[in-house]
Amino acid sequence: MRSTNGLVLAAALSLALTGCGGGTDAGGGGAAPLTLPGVDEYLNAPCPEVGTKPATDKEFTYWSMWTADEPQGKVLGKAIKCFTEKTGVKVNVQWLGRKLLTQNVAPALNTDTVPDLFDQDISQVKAAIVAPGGTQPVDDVLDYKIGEGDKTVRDVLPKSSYDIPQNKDANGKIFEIPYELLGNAWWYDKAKIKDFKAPATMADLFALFDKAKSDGMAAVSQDGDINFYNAYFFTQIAVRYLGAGGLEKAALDKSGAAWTSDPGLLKSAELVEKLAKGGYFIDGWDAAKFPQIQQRWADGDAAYLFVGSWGPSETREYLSKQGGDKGIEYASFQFPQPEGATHKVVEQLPIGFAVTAKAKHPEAAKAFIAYMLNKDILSGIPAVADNLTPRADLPVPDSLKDVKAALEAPGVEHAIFMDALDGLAAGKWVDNVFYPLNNDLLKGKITAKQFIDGLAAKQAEFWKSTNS
Amino acid sequence: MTVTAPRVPKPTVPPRVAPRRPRPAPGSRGLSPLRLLGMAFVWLFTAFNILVLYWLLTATFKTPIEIFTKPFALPYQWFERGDPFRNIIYAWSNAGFGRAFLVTVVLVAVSSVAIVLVSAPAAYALTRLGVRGSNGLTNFIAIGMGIPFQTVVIPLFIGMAKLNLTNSLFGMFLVYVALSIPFTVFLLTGFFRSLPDELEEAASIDGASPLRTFFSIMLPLARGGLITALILNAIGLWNETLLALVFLNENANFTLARALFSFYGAASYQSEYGGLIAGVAIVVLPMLVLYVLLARRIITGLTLGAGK
Amino acid sequence: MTAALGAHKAGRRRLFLPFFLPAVSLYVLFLLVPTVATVVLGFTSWAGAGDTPRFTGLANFGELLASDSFRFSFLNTLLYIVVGGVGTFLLAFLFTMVLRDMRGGKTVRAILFFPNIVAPVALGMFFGIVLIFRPNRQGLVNFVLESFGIDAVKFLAPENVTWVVTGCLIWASAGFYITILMAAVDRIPPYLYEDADIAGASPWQKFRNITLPLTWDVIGVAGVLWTIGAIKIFELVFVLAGPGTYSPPIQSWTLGVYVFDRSFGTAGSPEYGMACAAAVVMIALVSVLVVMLRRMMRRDSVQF
Amino acid sequence: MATVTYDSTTRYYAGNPQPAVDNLDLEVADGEFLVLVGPSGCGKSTTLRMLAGLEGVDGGAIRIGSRDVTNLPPKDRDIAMVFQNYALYPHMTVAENIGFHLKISKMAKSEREERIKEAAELLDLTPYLDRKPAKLSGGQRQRVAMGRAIVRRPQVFCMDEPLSNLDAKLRVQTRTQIASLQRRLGVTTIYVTHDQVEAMTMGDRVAVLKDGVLQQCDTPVGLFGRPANLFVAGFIGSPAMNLIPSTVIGESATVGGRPIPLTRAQRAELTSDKVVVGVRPEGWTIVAEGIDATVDVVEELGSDQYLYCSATTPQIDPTDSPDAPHAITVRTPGMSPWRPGEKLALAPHPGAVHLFDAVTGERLPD
Repeated sequence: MRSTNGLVLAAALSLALTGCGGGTDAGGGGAAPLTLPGVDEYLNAPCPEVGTKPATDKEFTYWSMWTADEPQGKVLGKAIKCFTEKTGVKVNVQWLGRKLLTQNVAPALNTDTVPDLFDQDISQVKAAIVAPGGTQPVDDVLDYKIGEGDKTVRDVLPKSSYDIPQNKDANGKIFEIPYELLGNAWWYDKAKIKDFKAPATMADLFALFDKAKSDGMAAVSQDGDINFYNAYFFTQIAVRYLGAGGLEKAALDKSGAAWTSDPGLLKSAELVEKLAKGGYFIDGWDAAKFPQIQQRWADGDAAYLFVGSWGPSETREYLSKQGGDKGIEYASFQFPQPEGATHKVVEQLPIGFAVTAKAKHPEAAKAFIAYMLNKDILSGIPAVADNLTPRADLPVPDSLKDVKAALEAPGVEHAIFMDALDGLAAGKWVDNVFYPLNNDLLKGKITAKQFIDGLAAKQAEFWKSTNS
Repeated sequence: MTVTAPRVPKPTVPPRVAPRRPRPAPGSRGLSPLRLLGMAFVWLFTAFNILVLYWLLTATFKTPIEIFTKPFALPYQWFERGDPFRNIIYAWSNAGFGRAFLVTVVLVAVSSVAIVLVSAPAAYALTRLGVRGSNGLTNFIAIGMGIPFQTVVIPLFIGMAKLNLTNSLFGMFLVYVALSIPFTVFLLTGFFRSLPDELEEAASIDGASPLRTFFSIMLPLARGGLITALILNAIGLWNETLLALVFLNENANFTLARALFSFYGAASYQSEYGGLIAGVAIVVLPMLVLYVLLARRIITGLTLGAGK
Repeated sequence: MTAALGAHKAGRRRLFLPFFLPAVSLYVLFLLVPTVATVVLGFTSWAGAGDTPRFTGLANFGELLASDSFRFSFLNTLLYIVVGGVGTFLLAFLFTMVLRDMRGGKTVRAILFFPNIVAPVALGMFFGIVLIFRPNRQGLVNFVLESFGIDAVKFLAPENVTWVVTGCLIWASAGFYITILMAAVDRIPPYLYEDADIAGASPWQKFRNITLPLTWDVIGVAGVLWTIGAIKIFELVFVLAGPGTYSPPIQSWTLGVYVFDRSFGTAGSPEYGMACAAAVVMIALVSVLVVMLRRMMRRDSVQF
Repeated sequence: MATVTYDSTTRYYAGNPQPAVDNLDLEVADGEFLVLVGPSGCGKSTTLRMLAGLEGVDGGAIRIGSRDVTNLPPKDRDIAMVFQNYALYPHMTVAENIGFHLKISKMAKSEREERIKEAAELLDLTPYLDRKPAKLSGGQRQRVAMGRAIVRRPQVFCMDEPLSNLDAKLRVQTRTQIASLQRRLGVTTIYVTHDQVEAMTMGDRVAVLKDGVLQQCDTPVGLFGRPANLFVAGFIGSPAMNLIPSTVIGESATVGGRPIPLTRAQRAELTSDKVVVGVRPEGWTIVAEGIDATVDVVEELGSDQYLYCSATTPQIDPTDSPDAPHAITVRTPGMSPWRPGEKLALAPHPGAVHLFDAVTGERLPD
């Protein structure tokens, strides 16, 4: 579960710089701009109409995962201002930051002072709040109007962003309506990698890496101190063999036998082993202190970097703080389809609003959710916060175009980051079973076979002793 | 037996100058290998500490590149750009350390004073009122020192939340005061125990009421101990992170240590090493100044408490 | 006269409750009652997010025992207490041997004490930056190593980080214990050392025959202080062994990290019941260690 | 055994331009018991500690026998020291304390035990060998400290006020014990004390120090009978010598109207016409006409009686302020019928006059 938190935090914080007017020394005039145009334009634009207005509620409380002066905070601030202006409903907002679920919302659920509305990525909300029964369904919001004529929420959101198992509570009801979407990808600098051709097979991918090595660069930068960054390689490949939700199912197998029964898992592990033992990772990645290693990618020490859609803004900010004059022409590609894998999968992570079960003003809160999806409000997410939204009809920042394209490619299966493994058993499954073995695999300390056998054995042991 | 002539005429010698440094005793001059090794180690260790301090101070004024490529050089890039305090300003305003600083100063000052105000009478009562079972009660309170905060934080949080005292500086204040009591009472019982009986007896013969004796005689006598307790608690609370992390959720209420903890994440995503180190410096330096001014008292106070 | 004094005594006794009650009630209310509550909650399954604690007997403890993360937490905590303690005290002893009659000893002591006034969070961050391994742009320590022609070390690699934390812990704590022990050493009459000088005792013999036996009581107290301090280790590990924002790999966890992770620090579901169970283990561990230490250190008191 | 020689030995302390011990020349014969005495801060302890090797020597040298020990560490000097506070190790038993030095010098256990036994018998400590110092009386502790010195069989004993922590009665007792023990063992001993009675009763010779300068070193009789200067005159003897300033007119000085003649040699030594006439309390005779005095206090000791009188004649006190109250001390036989308020006239006994140069303070030749 840790992972998603980090992703969101990463994305948001990294963007803070661009939103807040960039680095103090905006000398970094590279290929990519260091500040986003259109921030002021967005913030000063007139408020759109509210589609579905609350009938009775005159106020509601919103606890936010953002802080007031980061870009997303500014976008939400504008939404709140406009909502109050158009409906007269007062919004009591608390800007609490990313850890709000376990540090604020969950504890508050023990009392009667609860927020009506809060936000976070679906994995975390599900683990921390939905599991103990803290939310109410928001299916009805799908039919709320968003203030663009008769358009409803259902009309503008792709099903893949909300109608997924990971966004359902115990009764199969949806608990969250997304307004931001994270993706992940292999990043590279177009200016540095000449004659780049997107890899179609895993062999192509390794060829790219080998070429980088022969060019005198390290192939892959990887901040090895972050467990879930290390997990991406295996989960990305494996999920293409098993399909979305396949890994989660394997992990839930009490006997652990699921790991050995599907040959795709071993094949995935073998590919990771090849990556690990091929000497592709940059020296020192296994003694990393985030974000040192991704900075080395930005510095050009390595050719490729696999992280989420926050990668460009974080590294852009780093470069601007270094006072350098060379920016990066961001481009990205997805993992190629491994041999024999049948599922074309792309990973995503929706961030959205949820309503508490004990909410006193759910009606107003739900009206606000729908209003947030209004084009003129939601466009702040790409324009101000340099991030993706689930809506397909909004402009996309240049650096994220490849990711957006991958997410919306026809016929793809959408999986949650890490196939939501990080939320299993309150987060204990990854900590105790997966991360230790996966780290060893990635460091080349164990073979693919040992990894799979280890998972099977450890998992059996784990489920035997775990109560929840 | 001869008599030494007391008046041997001494040759006139130019006025002798006392040596700047008298010779050490011959035994101590023998440098055994162990001693030599020990000395070298002590100086190395000390030098390392000084280096660390130097690094922290200079890095506060450096750009990230300088921090990593020229760790020993004096800062110059920000100075060249005419913005020498850039890191501190960043931490102070952008990362909210300014507000946190104020909050921390007030919270720590008020809490430390309150801790001493509550603990001093208790320590006095336990040591000097001659009530039976005092020793047992002192131990009963001292045991509290052994309870790690982590173990009480959950019920405490739930309880405080029910009273609407979470995410409130007043609630934080209550928690700080209460959880510091065992150590402070333990420390102060040591001080009160070491005071002479005579003054109190004299005061009672003079007809001073017990309450008056406490306020006008015992408290002033124990002033050294009270100040030590004040300072030690101030340092402890200034640096306290875990409770602040759990009890304070609103930026406006953040203490410095709490703000630093949060800022750490943000700073790493934003590659804000300069601001981060400035933040560390903002947390460390006030205590360093306090320490330099009061080192002696802190150290004597500690030893008095520990010696008992 | 005696009557007056007697009345006075009674008057003083009346002072006891008003003086003692405020402190003790805060203490009981905020520390003892929550401790008892923690013990009770340790036997329940409770997420702590609006659900109700459910009594599950020893189930939590069974899970703790079987869980790798808890095993690492427990062993690491023990390691920090024992190895860190031994290291800190050995260092402190070495320093007392040397510092006792060293010129500038007071200044050195003040400098050595300095890390103790630094917030552990700040220490962790500081070491995180100082220990960075990055060819061509090393952290301070590797920079120094390389300038002496020594290969840079991957300090922050998971297999090293526990030892790095131990080292940092010793570095940061030594000053405190040196201060306490030196104060005890300063109370030893100097003529005992002079007599040993005449006997021709080496520094080690002086330490063994004078310093150690005559500071034994203080060492005992310091040992207890160390134990109750080291059992809480949390911030330093959390910040130094991991990225600082999420929990570090379980190999480096301590009981303090475990409790935090299971309650307020997790990005998954909170499990207050498990956290409380781990907290109960912490209390048990500290009690056992302190009792053991006291028994080990027991000896006739020495007056001089 | 060995002699001890101080050869122009000088010692400074940091931050003080005045030497603590100034150019000390002193020779102690083999087997001699030499007492260093003087007011506190006079440098007597420093002198002793330099010999023990606990203090550095900033000038000159110290020799034991023919060995120059100036730069030797204490353990190589073959000395033993008895400290004022005994320096007993509180955690060791009496036997361990006595044997500590032997253990450090790696002496075989059997021999060590033999020596401990021997010393304990000598000092009547055998029943206490297993006790810790805290369970011993002051006198016993003192003897343990002695025992620890004895077992080393050193060439020199250094004793730093070893009796000052004992009560008066025990001190008298132990004083003689130490003196006789020293004679029996024949070990050269340097003994520091501030108590002149100890000095006079124990020492073969006594060295008087003041401000780091040796004033006089002589036998007790010599010190008492021919004090070399005003300081020694006032310091040795209790109650102190009466020191009366006077002016030489012609061939004599005058005290209370009575002429005190000076010899030619004495006059030759004078640096001015001012002299100080010293008369010990027992040196007065009560006469019909002399210094008129009024008895203020009568101190009855039984065997003797001291009269503290006020007189018009000024007195000086060399150990203290130059012009002490005009009091004259007179010894009379015990149980004499003097009462406070009575008047009397005093004259010095002819053979009991000590003459000093008032300017230099030095004794005038006899």
